[in-house]
Amino acid sequence: MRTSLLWRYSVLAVAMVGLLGLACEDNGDGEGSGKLQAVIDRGELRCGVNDGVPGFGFLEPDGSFSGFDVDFCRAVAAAVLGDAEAVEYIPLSAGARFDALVQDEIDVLIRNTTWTAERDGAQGAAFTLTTFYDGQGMMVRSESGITSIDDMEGITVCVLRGTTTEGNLEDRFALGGISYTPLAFEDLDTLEAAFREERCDGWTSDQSQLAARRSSYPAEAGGPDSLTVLSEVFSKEPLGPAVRDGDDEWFDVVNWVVIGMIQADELGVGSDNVEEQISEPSSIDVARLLGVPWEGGEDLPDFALGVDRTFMQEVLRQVGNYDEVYERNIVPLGIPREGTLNASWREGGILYAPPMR
Amino acid sequence: MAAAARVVAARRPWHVRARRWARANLFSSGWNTLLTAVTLAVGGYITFALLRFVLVSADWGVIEANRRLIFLGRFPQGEEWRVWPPLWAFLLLAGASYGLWGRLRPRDAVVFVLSSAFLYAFMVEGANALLLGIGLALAIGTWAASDALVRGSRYEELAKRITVGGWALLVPFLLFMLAGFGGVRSSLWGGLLLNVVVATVAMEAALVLGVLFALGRASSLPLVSRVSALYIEVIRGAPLIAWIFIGWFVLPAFLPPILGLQDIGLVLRAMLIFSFFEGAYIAEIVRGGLQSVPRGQVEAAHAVGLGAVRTMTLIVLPQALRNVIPALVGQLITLWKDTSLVAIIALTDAVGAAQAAIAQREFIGRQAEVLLFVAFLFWTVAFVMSRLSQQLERALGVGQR
Amino acid sequence: MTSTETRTEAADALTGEIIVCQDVEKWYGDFQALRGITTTVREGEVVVVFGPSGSGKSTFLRCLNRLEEHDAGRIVIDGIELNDDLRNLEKVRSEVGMVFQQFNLFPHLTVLRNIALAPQKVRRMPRRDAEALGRELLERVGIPEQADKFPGQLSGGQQQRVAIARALAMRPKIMLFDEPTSALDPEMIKEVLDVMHNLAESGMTMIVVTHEMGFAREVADRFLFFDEGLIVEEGTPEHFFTDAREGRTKLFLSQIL
Amino acid sequence: MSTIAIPGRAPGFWHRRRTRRLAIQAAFGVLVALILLYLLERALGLQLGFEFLRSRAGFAISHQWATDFSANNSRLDAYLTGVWNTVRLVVVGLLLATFLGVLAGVSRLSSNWLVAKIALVYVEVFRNTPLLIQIIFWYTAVFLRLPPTREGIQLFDLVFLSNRALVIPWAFPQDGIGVWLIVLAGAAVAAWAVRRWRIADEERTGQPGRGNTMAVTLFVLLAAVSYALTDQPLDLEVPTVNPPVNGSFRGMGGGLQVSPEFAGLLVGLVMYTGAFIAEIVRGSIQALPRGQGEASQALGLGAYDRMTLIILPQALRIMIPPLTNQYLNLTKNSSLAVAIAYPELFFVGGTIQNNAGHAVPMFLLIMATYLVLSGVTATAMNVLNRRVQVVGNN
Repeated sequence: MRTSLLWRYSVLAVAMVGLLGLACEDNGDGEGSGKLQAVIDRGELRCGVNDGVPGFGFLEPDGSFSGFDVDFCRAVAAAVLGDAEAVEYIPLSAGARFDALVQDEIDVLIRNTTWTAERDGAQGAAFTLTTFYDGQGMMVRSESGITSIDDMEGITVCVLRGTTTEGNLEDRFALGGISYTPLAFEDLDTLEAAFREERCDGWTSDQSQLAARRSSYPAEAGGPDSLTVLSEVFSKEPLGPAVRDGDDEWFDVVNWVVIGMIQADELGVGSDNVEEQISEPSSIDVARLLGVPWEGGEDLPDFALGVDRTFMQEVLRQVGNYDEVYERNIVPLGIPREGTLNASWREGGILYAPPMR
Repeated sequence: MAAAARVVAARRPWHVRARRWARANLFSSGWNTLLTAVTLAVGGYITFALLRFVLVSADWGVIEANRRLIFLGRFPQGEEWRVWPPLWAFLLLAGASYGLWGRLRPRDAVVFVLSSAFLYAFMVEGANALLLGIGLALAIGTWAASDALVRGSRYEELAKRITVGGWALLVPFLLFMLAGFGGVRSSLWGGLLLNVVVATVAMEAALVLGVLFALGRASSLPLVSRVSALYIEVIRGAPLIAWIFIGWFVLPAFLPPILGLQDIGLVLRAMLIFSFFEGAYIAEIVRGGLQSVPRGQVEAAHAVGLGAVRTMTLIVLPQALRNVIPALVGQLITLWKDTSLVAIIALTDAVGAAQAAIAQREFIGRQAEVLLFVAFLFWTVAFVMSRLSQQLERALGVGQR
Repeated sequence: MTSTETRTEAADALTGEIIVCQDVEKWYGDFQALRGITTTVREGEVVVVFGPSGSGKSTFLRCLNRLEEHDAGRIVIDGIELNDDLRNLEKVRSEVGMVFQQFNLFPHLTVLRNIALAPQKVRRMPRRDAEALGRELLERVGIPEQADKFPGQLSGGQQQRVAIARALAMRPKIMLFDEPTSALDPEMIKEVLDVMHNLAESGMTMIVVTHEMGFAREVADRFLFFDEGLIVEEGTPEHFFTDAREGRTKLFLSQIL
Repeated sequence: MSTIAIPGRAPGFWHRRRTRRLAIQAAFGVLVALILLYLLERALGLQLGFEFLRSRAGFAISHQWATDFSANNSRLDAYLTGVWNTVRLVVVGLLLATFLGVLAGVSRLSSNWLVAKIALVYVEVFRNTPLLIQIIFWYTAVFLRLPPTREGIQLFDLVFLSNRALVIPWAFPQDGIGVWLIVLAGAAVAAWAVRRWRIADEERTGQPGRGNTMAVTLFVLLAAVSYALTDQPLDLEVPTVNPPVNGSFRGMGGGLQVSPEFAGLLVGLVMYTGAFIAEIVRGSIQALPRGQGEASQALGLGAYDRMTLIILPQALRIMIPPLTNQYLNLTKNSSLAVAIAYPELFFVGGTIQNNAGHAVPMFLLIMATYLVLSGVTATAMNVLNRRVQVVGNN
C-alpha cells in the first residue's frame, strides 16, 4: 500500500500527460498547405457564430444552431466538404471574435460582423462580399413617446461593449450635443433582460438585430408592438463573413460561396429545382453556376477556386440560395426582403453578384 | 451542555424536554428571547418566500425543456451513452468506499438522499430513468456488499486497494469514454459535464503542480526557491478570470508551433489555466503543511539513515498533506465553483447553458428558476465534498497529535 | 482544624460548612460522570481528591464553580445555591478561585495584567491598587521579578505560580486546584507545591485534585477517593495509608505510591 | 587548506555538496532562462508597447467616481476610471463583508440555537455556490426586477428603490465645510482627551469610567452644535424623481445613487466573502484553548469583558492572515463584473482591448494593477498583524 509518494506522483503525472494527448483532438493544420486543405483534412468547418440573436445565430435548447449566418456556415461546409452539417459552431462574444479569428480558433467568422477599415487592416480580418446590408438604429419603448434621437436627452442606452455600435452611439450623441448614459454589456441576453426590466430607455444595435429581438419580444413584456425602432439610421453596417488575412485561396472559396448563393437567387435556382437544373440547365449561366456542361457540350472552364467546380450543387441542395436563406431566417423576424437594401439589384436593392464565369 | 440536558431530559416526558430545551437554547434571557423572535420573523419569512417560490410560483418547465442543455450542453445527440459508464463507475466506487470506510452521519445522509431525489426528478426522462436506476442500484449494491461482506473480512485490505485504484483511474476512464474510439471533440463537451471534466482533470494536475511548487519554494536552493515563489505570487496576484482571458487571447501566440500545440482547443486550455492557477494556491497550502511538520521528524528520519528525497517523500510530505486536508479540500471546492467562469469565454458549461436558457423566448422572466437550479447543482457537489473532507479529517485524526 | 471528622451528614447545617453537596449527578451524553456525590467541606479545611482518570474528580471540581452545570442534586457554596440564577453565579465565582492543570494564563497580557485584570474589572478596584495587589501576590508566590514579562516567556512552574496568584487576587474563600502539578517538569513541581503548602497553612479552604501523595499527606485534613463517579471512600490521610477499607482504594494506592 | 593530514581522500569535486547545489541550480537557471527567452522571442512578434493607450477612447463609461471621463479622453483615462470604480467597489465591499462575516461568525457560536442555525445555513449556502451565479442572480433576478422608475418604491420620501437606481439621502459638502471640518477635528481631539481622562479615572478609582460613551456623546454633541452654528456646511439631499419628458422618466436626482450593477456586484461579493470570513471568525475563536474561556469564567469576568479582553484580542491574532487572503480574493473577484455591466478595471481593460487589440500589453497592465491593489491590501494587513502579535508566545 505504502508505495513511494514520488513514484505515485510520477505515474500520475505521466498519466495526465497521456490523457491530455488523448483528449487533444487531432486538428493540427498541416504545415504549408493552406486553410482550405486544413479544413478538408479535418473534415469539419469551425465557424465562429453568434448564439444569442434569433434569425442570425441562435443556440436552440437542443444544442443546435440556427439562423441566417449559421446557414452561410452550412453553405461553406457544403461547398468544401459536401456536408452542410460538418460544422463545429463556436459561439463568440463580440469582444472575442477577432482574436478567435486571428488566432485560428475558427476558420471563418460569420457573426453579424460589420466590415470596417480598421478590422480589415489593423485587426487582420478579410471580409467577403456583404451578405446583409444593415445600419445602426435605436429601439425604444413605444410608451416613452420618444420619436427621434434628439428627444433622448438624459436617457440611458443599452449597448454591447466592444462593438462598432458603442462607438457610433457616442459619435451620434456627441454630434447632437445630447447627454446620455451608456450601459455596456458583454452579452446580448443580459442586455435584453436589462432593457425588458426598463433598466435602460434605448437599445441601440444593428437594425436587423433590433428587428429580430423586437419580433420575438415576449408578450409578457408587451410584445413587439410595445417597441418602436426609430426611423433614423445613424451608421452603415455591411455584415458579412470574414476570414483571416493572408490566405487568398480560402478567402476566394468563402467569397464565391456567398456570391454563388446570390447568383443562384438571381438565376432562380434553388433547392427545389436544383436537380432538374443539373440534368438540364435552363441557361448557360446556370450551367456555369452548377459546374455542369451546357446542352451536352464539353465541360465549361474550371474556375480553379480550389474546390470542385460543382461546389454550388451541394450548397443549393442542402442549404438553398440567398433568397431561401433569407426567407427562412429573416422574414420571420418581420423584415421582408422587398424594398430593403437586401433586395436584388433587379428589384431596387443593392445585392449584386459578380458574374460567375 | 446541550448534550447533557438531552440525556437527563430523556427520562422526562417530551413536552418537558422540549420546554427545557427551548428555554436553554432559545429563551435563556430577555435579550435571547428578543433575538429569537426577530430571527424567527426574518428567517421564517425568507423560508416561507423561498418555499412558496419553489413549490408554487416557480415554473420549472424551463428546467425540463433545457435539461439536456444544462447537463450536457451541445454534446451530440446519440452520443449520450458515453456519459453513463463513467457515472456508473463513479456510483459503484462511491458505494464501495462508503461501505468500506464511511460512516455518513444521519443528517448528511438525509441531505444526500433529498438532493439525489431532487436531481433524479429533474434528470430523469425515458430511458435515463432506467440508466440512472442501474447506477443507483450499483451504488447501493456495492455499498451493501462491502459493508456486510467485505468489511472486517480478510479481503478488506484488498478491496480497499482496488477501490483506491479505481478512483485513480476514474478520470482517465471518463476522458477515454468521452474522447476515445471516435469520440466527441472536447469543444462539444458542455453543461455540467464540462464543469466536471475540467474540474476533475484540473484537480489532479493542480495537486501535482502544487506539491512540486511547494517543494520548490521550500527548497534550500535559493534560485529554485525564488523562482517558485515568484511563480506563486504572480499567479495569485491576478484574478482567475484574467488568466482565463489570457489563455483565450494570448496563450496561443506563445505555444510552440509543434505537435499541433497551437491548435489545442478551448477546453484543454481551460484545463491548463485552471491547473496552473489553482496549483499556485495549492502550493501555498502545502507549504504551510510542510512548515507544520516538526523539525524533529526530519531529524528522526535523518537519524535512521533516510536521504533528503526519502525524508521528504516518506516522512514530511505525507504528514504535511494530512495536516492541510481541510484547506486543500477547500481549495478544490473553490476550483469546482470556479469552473463556472468558463461561461464568460465561449464555453457552454452549466452556467453558460443557464444563460442560454434564460434567453429563450418562451421562458422570459424565468431567470430565478434557472439560476437557482444551476446553483443548486454546484452546491450539492461542493457540499458533499466538504462533508467528505470532514469525514477524512476524522478518519485521519487531523489536528490530533 | 476539623481533621478528625470522618463523615459529615449533608443534612447537618453545622456552622462553618462552606460547601454542601447533595446527590450531585452529572451526565455527558450517555455517560454519567457523577453518580450522586454527597459531601460537605468546612471552612479552612483542606480536602484532597484522588482516583483513577475518568473517575469524575475534575468534573466534581468544575461543578463547584459552575464551569459545568450539574444535572441533578444540590450544591450550596457559602450559603449560595448554584442554580440558573445568574446573580448567584457571579457571587460564587468571585468567592471560588480555580487553578487549572494547563495554567490557562492569558498569553496576550503581561503577568501583572493577568493578575490585576479581574480585580479591576470584577471587583472594581483602582488599577494602582490592583497592580499593587498583583505585585504583593507575586512576592508571595516567589516571582516578583517576572511582573512585566509575558506568560510565554516563563517556565511552567512560574506560570502555575502566576495562575495561583491570579486566582488569589480575587480574595476567594475557597481555592480549587485541578491537578496543578501534572503538566510540570519534576524540578518545578516542588516550587508550586510549596506555594500551595503556605496557602494551606494560612487557613485557606482548599479542594485539591492531585496524585502528589506526599504533599497530600502533609497538608490534607481529609481525603476523598473517587471511582466511576462515586466517592468510594472518605477519611483522614492516616486512615487511607494504614487502614483503607475498599479493595479499589488499596489497589489504586498501591499503583501510585 | 588544512595542513593536518586527513585520513582517507577528500571528497572528489563532484561529490561535494557545494558542487551539487551549484550544478542543480545552474541547470534549473538555464531551464528557466530558456523558457523566458522563448517567451520573449514569441512576444517580439506581437504588438508590444503602450502607445495605444494614448489614443482617444471613443466610448463612454456608465459609472464614474472621482473622475471626469468623456469619450474624448484617452484610453488610459478610461482605464483609470475603471480602476477607481474597482477601488470604490472593493473598499465598500471589504467593510461590509467584514461586518457581515464577524456577525455571522459570532452568531454561529451563539447560545441561541435559532441564530446559530441560521448563520450556519447562510454560510453553507453562500460558500458552496459559485460566485458568478450569485452575481448574475443578484443582478438579473433581484435588482433588475425592482420596479421601474415610474413605479419605484418610496419609503418615507427618504429611500427610493427602482431598477434604475437605489437612492438614499446623502449629505453633500457645501462651501462652509472647511470651518466645520476644523471644528470637527477639534471635537475629535476633545473626545479623545475625555476618553483618556475617563480611562485614567477608571483605573484610579476602579469605578466604571464609561470613556467610550462619554467620548462619543461629546463628539456628537459638539458636531451637532457646530453644525447648527456654521450655517449648514452639509446639504442633506433626499431623492427626487426627475420630471418626465414626453411622458418618459429621466432618472433620479438628489441623494446618493447606487446603480443596480454596483449593487448586484457588491451584494454578491459581500454575501460570498462574508460567508468565508464567518468561518474564519468562528474557527479563530474555536481555535483558542478552552481553558482561556474557562479561566476567565472562573475569575468571574462577565461575557462582555470575556469577549473584548480575552477572546477577541487572541482570536484576532489567528484571524488576520486568512482574513488577508479573503480581502485579496474579494479584490480579485471584483473582476467578475464582466458578467454584468459594471465598468471596473477588468471590464474597461477588456473593452479597450476589444477596440484596439494589443492583448499582451493590456493584460500586463491589468495584472500589474491587481498586483498593486493586492500589495496595498496585504501591506496594510501586515502592519495590523505585527501590531497584534503576542510577545513570547509559544
